[in-house]
Amino acid sequence: MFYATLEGLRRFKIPHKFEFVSIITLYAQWIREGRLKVDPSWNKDGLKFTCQDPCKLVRQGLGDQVAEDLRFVIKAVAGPENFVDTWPRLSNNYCCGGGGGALQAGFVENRRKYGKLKFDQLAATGADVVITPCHNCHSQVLDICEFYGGKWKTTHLWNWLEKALVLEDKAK
Amino acid sequence: MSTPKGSVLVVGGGIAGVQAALDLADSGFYVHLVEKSSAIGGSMSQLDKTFPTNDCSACILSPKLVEAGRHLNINLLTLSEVLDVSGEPGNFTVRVKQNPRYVDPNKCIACGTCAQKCPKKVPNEFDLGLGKRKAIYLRYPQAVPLKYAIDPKACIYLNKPGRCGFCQKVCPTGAINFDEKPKELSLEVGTIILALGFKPFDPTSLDFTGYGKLNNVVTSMEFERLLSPSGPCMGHLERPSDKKEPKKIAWLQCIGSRDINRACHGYCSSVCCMYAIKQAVIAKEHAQSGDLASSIFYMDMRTHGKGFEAYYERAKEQGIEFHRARVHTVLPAENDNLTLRYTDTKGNVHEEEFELVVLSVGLETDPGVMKLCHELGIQLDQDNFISTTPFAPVATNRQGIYVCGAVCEPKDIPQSVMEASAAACKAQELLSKARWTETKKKEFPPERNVYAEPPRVGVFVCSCGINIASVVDVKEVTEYAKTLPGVVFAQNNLFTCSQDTINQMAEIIKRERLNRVVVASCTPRTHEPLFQETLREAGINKFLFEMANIRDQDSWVHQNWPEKATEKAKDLVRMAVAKVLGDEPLPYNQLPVTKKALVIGAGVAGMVSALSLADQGFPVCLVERKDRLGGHARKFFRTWQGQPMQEYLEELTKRIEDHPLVEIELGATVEEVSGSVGQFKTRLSNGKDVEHGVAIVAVGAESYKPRTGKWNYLYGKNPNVFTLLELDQRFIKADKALSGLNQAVFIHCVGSRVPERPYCSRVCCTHAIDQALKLKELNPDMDIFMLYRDIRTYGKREHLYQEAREKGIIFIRYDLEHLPVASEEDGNIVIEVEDQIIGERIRLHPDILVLASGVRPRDDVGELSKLFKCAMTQEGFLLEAHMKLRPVDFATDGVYLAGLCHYPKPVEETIAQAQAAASRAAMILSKDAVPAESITAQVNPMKCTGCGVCTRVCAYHAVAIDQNSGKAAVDTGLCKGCGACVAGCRSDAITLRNLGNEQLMAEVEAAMEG
Amino acid sequence: MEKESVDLKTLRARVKKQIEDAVPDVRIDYCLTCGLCASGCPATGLEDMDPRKFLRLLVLGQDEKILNTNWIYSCTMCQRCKYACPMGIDVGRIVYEIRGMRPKEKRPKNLQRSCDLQKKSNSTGIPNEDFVWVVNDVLEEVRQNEPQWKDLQAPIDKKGAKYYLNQNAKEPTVEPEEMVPLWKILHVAGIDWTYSSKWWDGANYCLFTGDPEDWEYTVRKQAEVVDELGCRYYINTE
Amino acid sequence: METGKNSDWEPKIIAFLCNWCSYAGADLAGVSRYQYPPSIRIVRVPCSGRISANLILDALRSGADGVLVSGCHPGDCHYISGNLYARRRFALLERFLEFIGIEPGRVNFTWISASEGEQFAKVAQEVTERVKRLGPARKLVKEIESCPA
Amino acid sequence: MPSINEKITEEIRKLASSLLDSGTVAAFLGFTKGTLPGRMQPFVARKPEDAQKLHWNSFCVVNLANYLPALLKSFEPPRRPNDPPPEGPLPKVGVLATGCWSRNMVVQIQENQIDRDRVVIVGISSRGMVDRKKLLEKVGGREITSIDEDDHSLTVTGQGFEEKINRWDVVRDNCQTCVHPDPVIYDELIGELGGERKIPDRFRQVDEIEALSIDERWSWFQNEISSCIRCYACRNACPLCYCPTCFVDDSRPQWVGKSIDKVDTALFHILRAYHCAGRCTDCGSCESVCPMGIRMRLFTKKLQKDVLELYDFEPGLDLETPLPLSTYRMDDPQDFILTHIKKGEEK
Repeated sequence: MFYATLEGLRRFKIPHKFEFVSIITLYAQWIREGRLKVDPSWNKDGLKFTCQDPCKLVRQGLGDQVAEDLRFVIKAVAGPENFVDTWPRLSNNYCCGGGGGALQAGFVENRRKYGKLKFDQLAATGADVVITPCHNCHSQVLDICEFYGGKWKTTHLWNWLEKALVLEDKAK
Repeated sequence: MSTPKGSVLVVGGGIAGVQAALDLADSGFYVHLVEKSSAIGGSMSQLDKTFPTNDCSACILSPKLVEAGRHLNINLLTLSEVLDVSGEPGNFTVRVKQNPRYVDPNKCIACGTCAQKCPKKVPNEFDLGLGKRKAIYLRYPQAVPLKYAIDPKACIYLNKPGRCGFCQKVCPTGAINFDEKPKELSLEVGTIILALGFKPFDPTSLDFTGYGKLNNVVTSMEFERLLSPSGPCMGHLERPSDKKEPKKIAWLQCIGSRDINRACHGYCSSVCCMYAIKQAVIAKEHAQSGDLASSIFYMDMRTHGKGFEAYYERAKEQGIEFHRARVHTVLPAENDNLTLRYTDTKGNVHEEEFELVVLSVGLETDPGVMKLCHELGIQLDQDNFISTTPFAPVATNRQGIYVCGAVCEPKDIPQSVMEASAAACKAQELLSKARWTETKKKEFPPERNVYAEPPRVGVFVCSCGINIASVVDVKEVTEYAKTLPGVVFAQNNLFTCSQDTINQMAEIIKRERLNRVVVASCTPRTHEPLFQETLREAGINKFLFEMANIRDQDSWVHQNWPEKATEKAKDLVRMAVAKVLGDEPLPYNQLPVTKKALVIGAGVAGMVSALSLADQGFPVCLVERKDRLGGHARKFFRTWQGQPMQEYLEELTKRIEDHPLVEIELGATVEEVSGSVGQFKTRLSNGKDVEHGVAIVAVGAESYKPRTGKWNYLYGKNPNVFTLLELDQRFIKADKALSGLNQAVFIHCVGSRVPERPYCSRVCCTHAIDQALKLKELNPDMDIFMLYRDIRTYGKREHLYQEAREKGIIFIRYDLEHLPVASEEDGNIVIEVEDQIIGERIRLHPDILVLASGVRPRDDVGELSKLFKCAMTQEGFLLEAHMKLRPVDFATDGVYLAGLCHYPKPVEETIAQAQAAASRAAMILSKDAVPAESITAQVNPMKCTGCGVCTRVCAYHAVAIDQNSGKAAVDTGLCKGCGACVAGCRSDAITLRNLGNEQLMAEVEAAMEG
Repeated sequence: MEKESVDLKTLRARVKKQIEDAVPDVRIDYCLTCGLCASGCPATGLEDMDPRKFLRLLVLGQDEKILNTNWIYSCTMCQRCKYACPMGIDVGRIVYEIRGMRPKEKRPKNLQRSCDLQKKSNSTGIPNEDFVWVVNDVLEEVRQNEPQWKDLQAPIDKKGAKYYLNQNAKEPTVEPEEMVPLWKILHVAGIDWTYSSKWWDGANYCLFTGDPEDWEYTVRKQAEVVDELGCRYYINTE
Repeated sequence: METGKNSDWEPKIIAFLCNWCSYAGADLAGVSRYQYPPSIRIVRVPCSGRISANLILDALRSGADGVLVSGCHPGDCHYISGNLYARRRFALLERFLEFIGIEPGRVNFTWISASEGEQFAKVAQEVTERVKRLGPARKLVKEIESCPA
Repeated sequence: MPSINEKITEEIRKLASSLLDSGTVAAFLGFTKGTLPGRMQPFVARKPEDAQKLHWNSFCVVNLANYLPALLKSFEPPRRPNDPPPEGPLPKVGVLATGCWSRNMVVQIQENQIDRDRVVIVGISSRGMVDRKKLLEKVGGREITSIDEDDHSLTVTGQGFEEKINRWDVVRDNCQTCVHPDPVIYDELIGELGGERKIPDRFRQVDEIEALSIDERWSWFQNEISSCIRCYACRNACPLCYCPTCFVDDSRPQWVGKSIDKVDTALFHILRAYHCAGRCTDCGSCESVCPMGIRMRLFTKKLQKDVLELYDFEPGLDLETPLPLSTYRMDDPQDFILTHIKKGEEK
């Protein structure tokens, strides 16, 4: 969890030389810089995408900027017209209900009740794919999708990024 | 201080600035009124209605603005800003930058042709961007000055010279001047009053509100514009997304207030609860379909002002729903609707869909204002409002610079107006030696006696450029006018109001020996004073004048019917001529002034008023029914900001006692009052007669003591139960026993906000919390519980509430259905109360129980109000002339009120109101005579039956039945010329001068002759 | 019928005091009981609790109820309440502190176990050598089966790499092929990166048990590894 | 704008407007260029409280096809309560005139504030249309009734 | 056994005589028999012996309140308008008062027309006065030479006929629909109080007219006043009409022409009725004295109905409640105000 390390370093004043970054920030940066070339044309059928804003990454971590980066990457990968945003969003997004150890703690019924808001919110977007950039979110969104009968596919971002990669070297 | 200057700078042209300017200009000072926009009026001009009277904001504000705009002693500097101030109190030099208007105000006739032709549309900031305006624009339709201005940022010509310039081409008076440059002025003034106003909080940063993202989430200020008939949807309530009338609206309170997390505003904005209720009520009235549902989501409902609680109760009766719950996030729903999810006090979650959400945004200080204060060395507080102290509520840290209105704390209009007058009062105290030294006075030649002359009417028909002439055949109208009986002269002018035509008119009046004048042009509401002045300059009584409104009410509204508009113009001229023939010269009534004030009540309010007037050089008789000075304040420990009350009181008392101009009558009451403004005669109970020009009523109030009934709570039975003031006594005496207490309980709203006393006493929440904090100071380990209904620590007092919570004082809410219950166990107090949130009853064992009981009016106020012919509210407080704009005046001229007899209020507001009363009183006392209404009622005793209808319908008590004759008699000093008596009289015995039945009939009949 | 009243002859809000001592800016007392938190919280109503009621119980010294409610495991400490709370009260942090007050044996077993495993190496408990083996095995497979990716890298313990990448333990244990897309992306972007053979797990369940020393220990270990490798950036993949 | 059978006939309507609200509202209609039929003849009075039954009847007697009386909204009166007394006078008069057979719509009452320019134009329009539907006034008009045509 | 009216007559005489004798009052205002049968005249007894001329029966249709101000005035010493009022108490006057007359006196007191301290009001609960027109109709318009009455019937005699008529059948409309027959203020009481009456359809006659169409109402109104000869008997009989210059007589301004032009006549009746709004007690004097039989009571009755409906007010019931046109409430009904003109509002 992004926040565990970020806040851990901060709260316990752990000395370190590195800079702690999110892969989402880097994806966006690399695409902007042209290091990664992506082409959404694979998405001819117009698969609709939405995403979950992981609390630990967004609200508690890097704030709206990383969430905007996430959207930027998804739009670049799947085509801007194929992204459907949720409401609430960014730093104000709901927690999926899988965080805070809820997936490990048991209390499955409570966890699913908790996730109902998230389910309704995601279902309302009508998206075919929900991008979950966090493993906890991924597991919880997968679970509530199945439990409440959702139709979407819950995935990480990298699968789609890989799909859209333009491999110049490969062409040569 | 050397001889002070006799002029004052007022910065800010909102209601506070305008009020301060008018007070000063009317009491002998020359005022420079600096306003940064193109018109005065401020935020109030943007409002639709005002609470709690639902008065139309524009209707009540406009007359004041017009008065300020026309005042000989107010120099209106619009589009201007203060650069810096040097010098000292009494002698300041102020540099002012005046930005170009690009329209010559002396030439502009506000015909609007320029704006019609201007091709550039930009968002109208007056409508908060909801509507559009042109690059050349009037800030709003009733703007003062009613002169167009060019927005240099939007204007095509100014940005690309050579392009556009249409306005210049079409302006009929050649008023456009693109070459105008900014000017820098240097003003010499004695004092400065800052009335810099506020800015509504911008909720864009609060993402969870959805503002800026969801179309149908608007701020309350935007909603005012949506409601306003002059707003972007002309008063038809429409929501932004689809221009449909919303059927369900929610208000979210405390957006940008009482929020130290996201908005960084720890204070309460004080006005939002009331304006939200008002908007909900008005929206319901607006709703065409009649089935608008309104809900208000709040934390504490703060209806702490006069008439507010009753307004709140009425709103509940009208079906407005109040939810004590805050919503986390505004969620989008189908059809651009919005879903609100909220949790009730019991923890149940509800979801409800609304068609419009209004964010009740708070008030904050504009960054530009902060910058100016920084430049001027004016100290701001932690909330960026200008710092003041309770005992000097309108003084800034810089001597000679005063402040009023929302720039020192969020506050409502009456409070701002009160402070404006208070600031004017302080300015007068400082500059009293320089009164009338810089003012201008208009001189007129003696008037010709026209009584014996046959009527000689002159008619001036205005073309108003093409405003009238393009629709109405003005030549034909002029020729027609010549044929009317009594008319000996008629002329058509291009612009009748232009200076050369005015001069010419005066010459014509003399040359043609005219004794009646009719001008057919625009509206008398703006132009009658100008032409009347011309008559006076030509030696004719100004009341021998009528106007025919052939522009605003003819050519402008019948553009497609030129022939019929011409016919109508003839009718209007004929009507005006018929009317003017009946006009007689009226006296310019004056009432001589006895330059002495009577102040009744020597509490803080009375003493402050008396002292201020005495300091300005006016003798004062201060009457107190008790045998010592001080009143209610004797019982107070400290202000909520911690200043000891008794020290202040001692100093104030001493100053009063030592003042040579104050005569004190202790142990005396008012027995009999006669006379009217300028010349009252009052008999005191000690037999003394006082002759005075004005009176200030400051008789205070009492605290409610719950001796019996359900609010008793062992009061008077258990020795450890106190009222707030009784606890204050123990603080004053530094009672050591208090430090040893383990537990204290305060019960709020004891006997307040119930049908028997349906008002909030405004001060008790703050007072109780301050006491709780004092107890915590004495013993930090003491457990303190505050049992409350709504905490009403309005304005900056909210910090005190926060501090109390921070210090661990526990607040438990109760409601009228679940009152706390007190009992005694072995002589010890036990309180049971339900905590609504955890849903359990809490048992408390206080060592002391403090009852925050309210303020109640004195029983004998009714007698006094009758003596001065003043009104009272149902609760028994004294009723001011107008709840919004005349908060210290009574309807009876020359009588003012201050302090608790008006309504419960803390000492800083009492002092401000007392100073305001002194300012208003000085407006009279500073003159040898005060002007009175000329158009007054007149009784024909031959026809009068003495039946008394006229006396009963007169709101000003200006008509009375004469004891001797048994007939009605008018006190022209009191009469305002409304004519209610005339319409009420069955016998035609009472008439209004120049507005009698015969004259109106002549006008009506003339209308039908065509 | 009538429930017994809560008697507050003396108010001893010990748990509240304890939290305030640990977290000076926790602001429990600031609560206006406005209910904004409860309105926005997905856990409202679970275990007959909501954030506002939770705070209120703390304030009124109802410590038993606070210490015993399992609601603290339904609250995900997501801090959405704090985000909009007018007083900025951090219920998530309070819940964290209270989780820590539970004796370990009374905590949810799996949660505590994840943390305990994490303290050893990673939250699933697979040996570090297995991780290294899985990475190399998957890499080899890709290189062989997909000729265009024959140069794909998955360096481990590469000193001086610019980027250090952590790895959630789920993939190497359950779905190793899910690691590949990221390798490919990094490859295409031309990134100089490395895994570590120890403390490589990106998850950290010790954040959730409420014991700061466990959390600190695991983060410290991670930091040491990255600094040892001399990487300029530590990339977290989630 | 002009429809119906009496399209060429323009009625004359006397409008008694209070100076502070309704007259200002009529001015605002002009400032905002709201168009309305040229049938209204405005008589400016200080307050709607100045208007008696006698004056309204006199307007009808003099041949007005309609009468409009407008003041400030209740609570807004410049003279505190003039419009409130007026409201009672008008209520009784209105009912009484209808009782003796004067068509509803001949005599009209409204409240218009200084900011209701559009509302004024609408009222003027509506009252004109009402009166047009009724046709020229005859019932209390002195000339027409006394000189049989 | 003497009838109720005979007993009342006896008591009136006794009381008047004693009041005059003791000097309590200088005059006593009551009725005496007129020259024609069924005609009663107001009569002022000034000496104790005059009291024997006082009489009470079912034909006392004229409202005595109307005579009271002038009678009181006659005892005041002459003075110029602005002279102070005379020192010391002025002579008092005794007066009979049924329900409606007493209510008129209340209005007169409220309107400063009589001084309560100077009148000794002798209250009599009204049993209803007889409408001469109804009576004449009963006998087919034949000339009546004498009328005898007992408590419930009238025996009417004329040339060649004698008819016994049920009294209530010929009682005036206003009395039949009166709900307050008892005097509301009095100093002495004669006879017994009858108590408030419940009349379910007291405004029936008004309701019937309201049910007509606009044109029918106009025809009714025109027809009703068509016979008016502008004699002003109605006005003169009305205790509420005390203006020194009545609007019909005024020339500055001239509200109403003096001819018997239809419009002027209409305006006279409209304004006369309107001036009584909120003041009229439905005493019926106007109608009783009209030589042309115009039912102008219907006009005032309509206003009475509206005042009750809109302002919950009936004139003269107490001295405190202000008259409806000299007071207001913030929430007075205002359905007649064109507020937001709605489309399709007109049929």
